[in-house]
Amino acid sequence: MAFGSSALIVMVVGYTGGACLSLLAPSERLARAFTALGAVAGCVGGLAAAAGVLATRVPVEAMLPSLVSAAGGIVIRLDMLGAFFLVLIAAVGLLAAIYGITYTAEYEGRHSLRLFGLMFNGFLLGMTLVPCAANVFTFLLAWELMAVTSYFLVMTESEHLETRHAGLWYAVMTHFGFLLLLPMFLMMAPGGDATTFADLRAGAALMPAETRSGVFLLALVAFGSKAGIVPLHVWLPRAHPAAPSHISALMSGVMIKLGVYGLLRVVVDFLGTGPAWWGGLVLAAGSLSALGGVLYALTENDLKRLLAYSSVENIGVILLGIGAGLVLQSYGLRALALVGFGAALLHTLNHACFKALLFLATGNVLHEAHTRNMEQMGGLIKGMPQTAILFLIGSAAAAALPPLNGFASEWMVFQALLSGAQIPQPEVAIGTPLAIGVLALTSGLAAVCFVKAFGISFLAMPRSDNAAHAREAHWSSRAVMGVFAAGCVVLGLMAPHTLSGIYRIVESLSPRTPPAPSAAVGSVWLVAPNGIAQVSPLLIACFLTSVIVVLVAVLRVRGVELRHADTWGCGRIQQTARMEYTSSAFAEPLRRVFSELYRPTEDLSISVHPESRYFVRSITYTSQVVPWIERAFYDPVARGMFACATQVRRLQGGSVHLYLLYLAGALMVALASAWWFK
Amino acid sequence: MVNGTFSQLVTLGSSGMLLTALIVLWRKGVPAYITAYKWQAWLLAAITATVGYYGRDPQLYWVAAGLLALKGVAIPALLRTMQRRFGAQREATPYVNTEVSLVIASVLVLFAYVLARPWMTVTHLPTRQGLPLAMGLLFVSLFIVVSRKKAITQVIGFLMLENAIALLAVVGTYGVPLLVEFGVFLDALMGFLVMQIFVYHIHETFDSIDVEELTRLRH
Amino acid sequence: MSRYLAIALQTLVAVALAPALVGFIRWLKARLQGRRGAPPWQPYFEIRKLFGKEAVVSHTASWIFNVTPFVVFGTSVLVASLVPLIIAPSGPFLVGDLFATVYLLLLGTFFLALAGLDTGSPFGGMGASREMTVVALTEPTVALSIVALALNAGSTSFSQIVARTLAEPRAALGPGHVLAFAALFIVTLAETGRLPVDNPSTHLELTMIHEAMILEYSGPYLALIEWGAALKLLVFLSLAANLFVPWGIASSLSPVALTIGFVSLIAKLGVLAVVIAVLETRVAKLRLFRVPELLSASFVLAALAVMSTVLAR
Amino acid sequence: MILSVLLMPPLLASCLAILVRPYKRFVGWVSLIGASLSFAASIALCATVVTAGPLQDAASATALWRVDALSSLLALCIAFVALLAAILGQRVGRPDREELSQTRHFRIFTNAFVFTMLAAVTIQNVALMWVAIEATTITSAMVIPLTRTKASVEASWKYILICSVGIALAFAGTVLAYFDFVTTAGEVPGSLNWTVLRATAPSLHPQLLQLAFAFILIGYGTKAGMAPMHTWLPDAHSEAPSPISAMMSGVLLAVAMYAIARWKAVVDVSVSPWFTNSLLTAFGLLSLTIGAFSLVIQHHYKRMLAYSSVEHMGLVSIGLALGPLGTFAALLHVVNHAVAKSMSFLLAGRILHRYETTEIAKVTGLLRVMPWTGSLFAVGILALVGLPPFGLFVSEFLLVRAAVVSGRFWVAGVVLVLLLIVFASLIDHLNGMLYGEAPAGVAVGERCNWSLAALALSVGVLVVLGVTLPRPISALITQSVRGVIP
Repeated sequence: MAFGSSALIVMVVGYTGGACLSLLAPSERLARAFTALGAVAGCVGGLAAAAGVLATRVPVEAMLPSLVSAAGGIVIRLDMLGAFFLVLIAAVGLLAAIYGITYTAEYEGRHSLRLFGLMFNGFLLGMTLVPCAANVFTFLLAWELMAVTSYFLVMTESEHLETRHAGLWYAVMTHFGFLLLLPMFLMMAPGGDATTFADLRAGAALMPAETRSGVFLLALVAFGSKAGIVPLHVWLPRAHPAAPSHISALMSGVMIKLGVYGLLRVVVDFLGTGPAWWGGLVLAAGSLSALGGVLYALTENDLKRLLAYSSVENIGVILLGIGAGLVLQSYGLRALALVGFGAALLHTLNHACFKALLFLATGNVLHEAHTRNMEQMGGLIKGMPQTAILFLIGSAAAAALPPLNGFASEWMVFQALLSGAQIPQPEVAIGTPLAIGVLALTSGLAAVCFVKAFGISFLAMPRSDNAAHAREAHWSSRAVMGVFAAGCVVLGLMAPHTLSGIYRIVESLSPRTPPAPSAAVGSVWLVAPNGIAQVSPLLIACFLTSVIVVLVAVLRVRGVELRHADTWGCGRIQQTARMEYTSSAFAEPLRRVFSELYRPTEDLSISVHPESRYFVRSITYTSQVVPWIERAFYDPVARGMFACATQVRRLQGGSVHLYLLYLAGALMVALASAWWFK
Repeated sequence: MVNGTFSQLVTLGSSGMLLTALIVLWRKGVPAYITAYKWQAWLLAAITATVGYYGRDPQLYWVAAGLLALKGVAIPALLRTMQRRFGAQREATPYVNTEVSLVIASVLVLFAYVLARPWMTVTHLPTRQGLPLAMGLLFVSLFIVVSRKKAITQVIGFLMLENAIALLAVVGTYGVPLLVEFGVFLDALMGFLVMQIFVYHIHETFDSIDVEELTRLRH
Repeated sequence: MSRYLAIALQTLVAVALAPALVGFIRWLKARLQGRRGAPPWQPYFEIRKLFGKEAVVSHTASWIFNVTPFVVFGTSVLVASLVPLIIAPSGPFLVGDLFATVYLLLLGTFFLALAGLDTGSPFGGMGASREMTVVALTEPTVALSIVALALNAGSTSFSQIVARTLAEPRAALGPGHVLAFAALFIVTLAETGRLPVDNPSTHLELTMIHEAMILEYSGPYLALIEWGAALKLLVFLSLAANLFVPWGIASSLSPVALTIGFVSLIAKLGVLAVVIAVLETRVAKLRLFRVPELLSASFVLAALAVMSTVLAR
Repeated sequence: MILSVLLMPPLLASCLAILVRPYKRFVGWVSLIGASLSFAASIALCATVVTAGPLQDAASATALWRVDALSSLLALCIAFVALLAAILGQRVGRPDREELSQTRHFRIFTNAFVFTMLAAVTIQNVALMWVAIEATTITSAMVIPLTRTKASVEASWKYILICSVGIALAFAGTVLAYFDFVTTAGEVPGSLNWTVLRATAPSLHPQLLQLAFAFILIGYGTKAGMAPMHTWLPDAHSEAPSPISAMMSGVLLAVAMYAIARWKAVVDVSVSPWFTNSLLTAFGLLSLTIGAFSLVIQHHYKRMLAYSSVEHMGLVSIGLALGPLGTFAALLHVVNHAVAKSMSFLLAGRILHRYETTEIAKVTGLLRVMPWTGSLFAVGILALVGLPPFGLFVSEFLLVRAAVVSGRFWVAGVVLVLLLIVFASLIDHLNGMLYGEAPAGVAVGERCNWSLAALALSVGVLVVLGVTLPRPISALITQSVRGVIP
C-alpha cells in the first residue's frame, strides 16, 4: 500500500518538477533535457504504481480533502481498470519523451522549448491523473488539464495557418465533450454533495431507468467526442497531423483511449447492466466509426491524416467489442460479455502499441523528407532501411496480419461478436453477425490502406529529391521504435497471457460475474468463448518461419543466380519516378466503388491550342473528397451561430436613443411582470 | 377638512409639474424647455413647503429652500448660458412627431395610474393622490430622454426624471431623512455639472450637440 | 504420432497435387475449345524449368521483392496444413480456424501487393491496387459465409464443422449451407484470379490483375509464386468441397479410410475442376468496375445464408 | 477603526491630488501606498468579520457604517483590484501632450472612484448606498474622456446618460420601498438600514415590494451591465484608460450586483423567492446570450473583454437565483471574475500601449513580441473561459451543480451551450493574437519588470482559488450566503 502511494507521489513530483524546471531552464538545450528528465521520472513512477496495483490487486488510495473542499476535494483511487490505462499512458509517455529529445532539437530556433516542456509534462500529468481520479472534481480537473496542455502542444508549430485552425477545432470539440461531462456527473450525484465515485456507484443503482439512459447517452457522446467516434471525430484528422509526431503518437495512441476508459468506467462500472439498446447503439457507433474511419483513411494522401483516420477506425473496432459486451450483459450472458470487454481492452493495448510506432516512424520520415505528402515520398526504404522495416511491422499489425498483435485482438473481437448469435431473441442476434461483416470489410480496407501507406511512401523510386536524400534519423528514435515493434510482436505471440490478465481486470469491474472461461488450455492458445475455437499466433509464427527456412535452405543448396536489370517497361527507354503508381491512383478503384459515400468533387479542364481544337495543350483533372459529415452536421451549426451573432451585433447600433429605448422597454417589461404575478 | 385642502394643494402641484413635462413634448424651442423646467422646480419647492407646513416637519422647509436655490435658480441659469453658447434654437425633428408623442405620454400616465392602484389601497396619507402623478411624471420624463435628439433636451429630461423621484419621495414619505436629502442634492448637482462638461466636450469635438452624430462606436 | 504424420503427409500430397490441378483445368479448357492442349502434368515441367533459370531482379526493388515469394508459398503451405483434405486435422495440432486461414491468405496477398509496388512499374502498381480492391471486397463475404457455417456447427474450427455436417446430413441441404457454398464459390473465383474476375492466361496489360503483380518475377521466384497460387486454388476448392460435401473424409487413420479419403478428394476436385473449366469457356471476363457488383451479389448470398441459419434456428 | 483605515487612504490621496497645484510624481506613489494600506485594512476587516461577526461603527441600530461578511468580501475585492490598478497605472494617458495635467485629473478621480465604491459597500443606509453608487458613476465618467477623442467623448456621454437614468430608476425603487416601510412601521429612526428593513420585511406589502424590486433590478441592473441595459458597457470599457476599465469591469459591476443581492434578501422575505428568482434568471440568461453571441464576431480585444463581463454578470445573476448553493457559486464567481478580468484589462492596456491599436486582426505574434505579457494575457483569457486550474472553473462547476440539484436542467443546458460558444470565440480571438508573425514597426522583446510580477501574483491568486479554495475564503462566502438568503 505505501509503495503504491509513494510511486504516485514520485509520478506527480516528476511531472511537476519537469514542467517547472523546463520553464525556468536557462538555455533551450537544458529545457529539452529537463522536459525529458521530468517526463521519464513521472512515467517510471506511474509504471511502478500501476504495476503494484495490477500485481497485488489492491487499489491505491490517497485523499486531499482540504483542497477545494467545497467541490469535494482531490481524491485519488487507482483500481485495476485505472492501473491498466495508467500502464498504457506511462509506457507510451516514457518512450515518446525519449523520442522527443532528438525530435524537438530542430525546434530550437523556431519555438519556445520552455513552453513546450511545461505543456508536455502538464499533458502527461493530466493524462495520468484521469485514471487515478476518484471523485468528480478531480476527474474534471485532470480531464481539462489534459485538454488545455494538449491544445498548446498541438499549437507548437503555429506558423502554419492550418495548425491554428486545427487548434481551434480541437479546443472547441474537446470543450464540447467536457461540457457534456459536467451534467452527466451531476445527474449521477444523488444529493449533490456526495461526488466520490463510490457514491456515484451507489447512487447509480437507485436511479430511475430514464435517468440511467440519459447518463448513458451523455457518457457516450462526451467520451465519444474524446475517443473520436464518427460524427464527433472531425478534430482528430486535423489535430494529430498538426501536432509534433511524438505528441500525435501520445494523443492517438493513448489520449483517445481515455475516452474508452471513461465509457467503461461510467457505463460498465457505475451503471452496470442496462437495456439491450445501449449495446446496440454502441455497436452502431462502432461500425460507423470503423467503416467511416477506414474509408476516409483510404483516400488520404497526407500520411499523418491517414494514421489519424485509422485511429478512428480502431476506436470503432474497440467500440464493437464493448458493444458486444453490453448486448451480451443485458441478456445475462455474463461470461460472454467478459470476452467482449476483454477483447476491447486487448485491442486498446495493441492499437496504442502499433499506432505509436507508426506515428513515430512518420515523425522520422517528416524529420528527414520534410514532407507529409505521400505523393512526394517514395524509395525511402533505400535511405532509411530500419525505419522502413519498423513501419512495415506497424502497418502489418494495423492490418491485423496473423503473427502480430493486431490479429490477436481482432480475432477476439470476431469471436465476441460471433458469440452474440447465442442471444435468445433471433431479431437481436442478427445484429452481431452483421457487425462481423462490417468488421471484416473494415479489416480488408485497412489492409489496402496500409499497403498503400507503406508501398507508396517507402518502395520504388523517390518522387522528390527530398525523399531521395532522406537518411536515417538519430539512433535513439530508432531504438524507441524498435521497442514498440518488439511490443507488437511480443503482444501478438503472448496474447493469451495478456488476455488472462485483462480478464482479471474486467472481473474486478463487476465482481458479480462468474470466473473467466478456461483460458488455461495452454498459454499458447487464444480460446474463443466456451472453448469452441482456438488459434495460436505463436504456433502460426513457428510453422511459417520453419517452412520459409526450409525453402530458403533448399534454394540455397540448388544455388540461385541473381541478375540486376532495369524494370521491364514494354521496351521503354528509361524508367522514371513519374511512371509509378501514386497514392491517389492506388485508392482510385475503391474511391469509384464507394463513390456514393465519398461523393468526390471532380472537375476536368482541357485547354486546347488556340489554332484548332484538335490539338489539346493540357488536361488537368482535380478530384477532392471533402468529408460530407462536416458539411452535413458542422457547417449548419457554424452558419447558425454566425447568423445569430450578426443579429445580436446589430443590437449595439450606436445610437443613444436606441439604448435608452432598451432601458425603457426593460423597465416596462419588469413592471408589467411585477404587476402581473400576484 | 384641513387634510382636504392639503391633499388638494399637493394634487394641484403635482399635476402642475406633470403639465410642465408635457410642455417639453409639445413645444419645439429649447428656451421653452428651460422655462418649463424652472416652473417645475418651483412647483416642487412649493409642494415640499406645504408638506412641511401640514406635516409639521420643520426640516422640510430647509429642503424646500435648498430645492429652490439649486433647482429653481442655479440649474436654469446654467442651462441658459449653455443654450446661448450653442445657439441651439430649434429642436431637430424628433423621432416621434408632437401628436404621437403626446398620445404616448397619455398612455404612459394611464399606465402609471394602473400601476399605482395597489398603493392607494395600502396608504391613507392625504397626499396619496400625488403618487400616480409622480409615477406619470417619471414615465413621461423617461420618454423625453429617449425621444429627443439634442443633448440639452436629454439633460433637461434627466433633470425632470430627478424631479419626479423627488416628488415621489415627498408625496409618499413626507421627505426622506435629511442626510439622504443632502446626499441626493449633491448627486443631482454633480450629475448635472458632469453632463454640462460633456455637452461642452461634444460641442467642441463634434461642433454640434445633435446626439445623432454619436454613432461611431457600434458592435 | 501417426496423426501428425498423416497431416504432414496430407500437406505434402496437397503441395504435390496443386500443379496437376491447374494443368488439368488448362487441359480441359483446351479440349473444350477443340484444341489438343498441353498434357495436365505440363505445369511440373514449367516449375522444373523455372527452378533451373536465373532470377532477374530490378534495380529499384528492395529486399521485399526477394522475400515475397517465400512468404506467399509459406502461407499457402501453412493454410494447406489447416484445411481438411483427406483427414480433418484437430486437437492441439490445429493451429488456426477459418478466420486464421482467411487472414493468412491476406498476409500472402499483402506481401504480393507490396512486391508489385516495389518494382516501380505501372503494371505492378495497377495489379496491386486492383488485387487489394478485390481482396478487400471479398473479406465480408468470406466472413459471413464462415459465420453461416459456424452458427450451425457452433464453432469456427474445421473439424467441428465437418463433424457436425457428417452427424446431420439433412442440414447439408439446408438453405444456409447452399447459399454459403454459392457465396464461397464466387469468392474462390475472385481470390484465385479465375475468369469472371481476372483472366489467368492473359498478359494483356489492362485486364490482368494477379499476373500484373508477378510480372517482374522470373526463375525460381516465379516458380514459387506460381506453385503458391496453384496451392491456394487447391486449398479454396477443397475447402468449398469438404466443408459442404464432407462425405469420404477419413474419420480414422486406417489405410482403407485414408485411401477412400484420397479417392474422394480426387473425385471432388475433379468435379469442381470440370465446373470451373466449363464456366471459363462459357463466361467472358467482367469489366473491373462490374466486379464489385458480382462481389456484392455474393455478399448478399452470404448475408441471406446467415439470416436463414439464425432465424431458422 | 479598521473601517477608517480602509476608507480614508483613497479619499486622502484624491484630496492630495487636488491640493498639490503643480502636479508632482510623488502623488502617484502616495496613492499606491494608500491603496496598499486600504488593502491591508480590508484583509484585517475580513479576518475580524469572519471571527467576530458583523462590525458596526456605532452600537445602536442607527449606525451609519456596518460591515458584514458580504460587504467585507466585496471590500476585499475592491481594495485588491484598486491596488493592482495603482501598481499598473503609473504611466497613464498619452505620454506626449500635457501629460501632467491628465495624470493629475486621472489621480483625483480614480482615488475618488475607489473611495465611493468602498463607501457604497460598507454603508448600512440604503439611500446613502444609492448616493455612493451614483457618485461612482460620476467619478468614473469623468475619467473616460481623459484622452479627448471623438470615440471617448461619445462613450462618456452614453455612459453618463444611460447610467444616470438607470440609477435614478433605482432611487425610485428605493423610495417606493421606503414609502411602503413608512406606511407600515411609521417614521423609525435609522429606518433605511438593511437590518431594520429585513426585520420589518415580513409585514411589508408584497405587491408594492414587487414593483419596488422591478425598479431596483432595472436600475442597479444598468450599473451591473445586465442586458438589455448593458449597451454602455462595451463603449465605456473600451475607451476608458485600462486601470479605470479594469476597476469598472472587475468590481464596479460587482458592487451593483451587491446592491441587487441586498435588496433580494429584503424582498424575498415578504414576496415568495420565486418572483425574484425568475426575474434574475430571465435577465441573467438574456445577458449571457447577448454577451456570448456578441463575442463571436468581435474585432476589438477591449470590447471583447467588455462583452465577456456582460456574460459573467449574466452568470452571477443566474447564480443568485439558484438558492444557497447557487448564491455561493455566484459570490465565488464575483471574486474570481474580479481578479481575472482586472488582470486581463490591465494586460490589454499594456498591449494597446505597445501595438497602438485595439484591432484583434492587427495584433499578431503577441507571444513573440511581448512574451511575458502575451503568456499572462493567454492565462487571463483561459481563466475567463473557465478552464480548471483557475477559480472560474470551480464557480462555474458549482453553478451548474446548483442548477442540476435544484432541478432546473434546462437552465444548466442553456448555460453550458452558451459557455461553449464563449469558449469557441475567445479561443479563436486569442489564437489570432498569440501566434503569427510580429507586425512591422512593433518593437519586439520585453523586460520582466515588477509591475508584471504583480500580475503574476494575481495569476497565483487565481490558481490558489481554483485548486485549493482556502478555508477562510469559503468560510467568508458561506457567512455572506447566510446574509443574503433569508
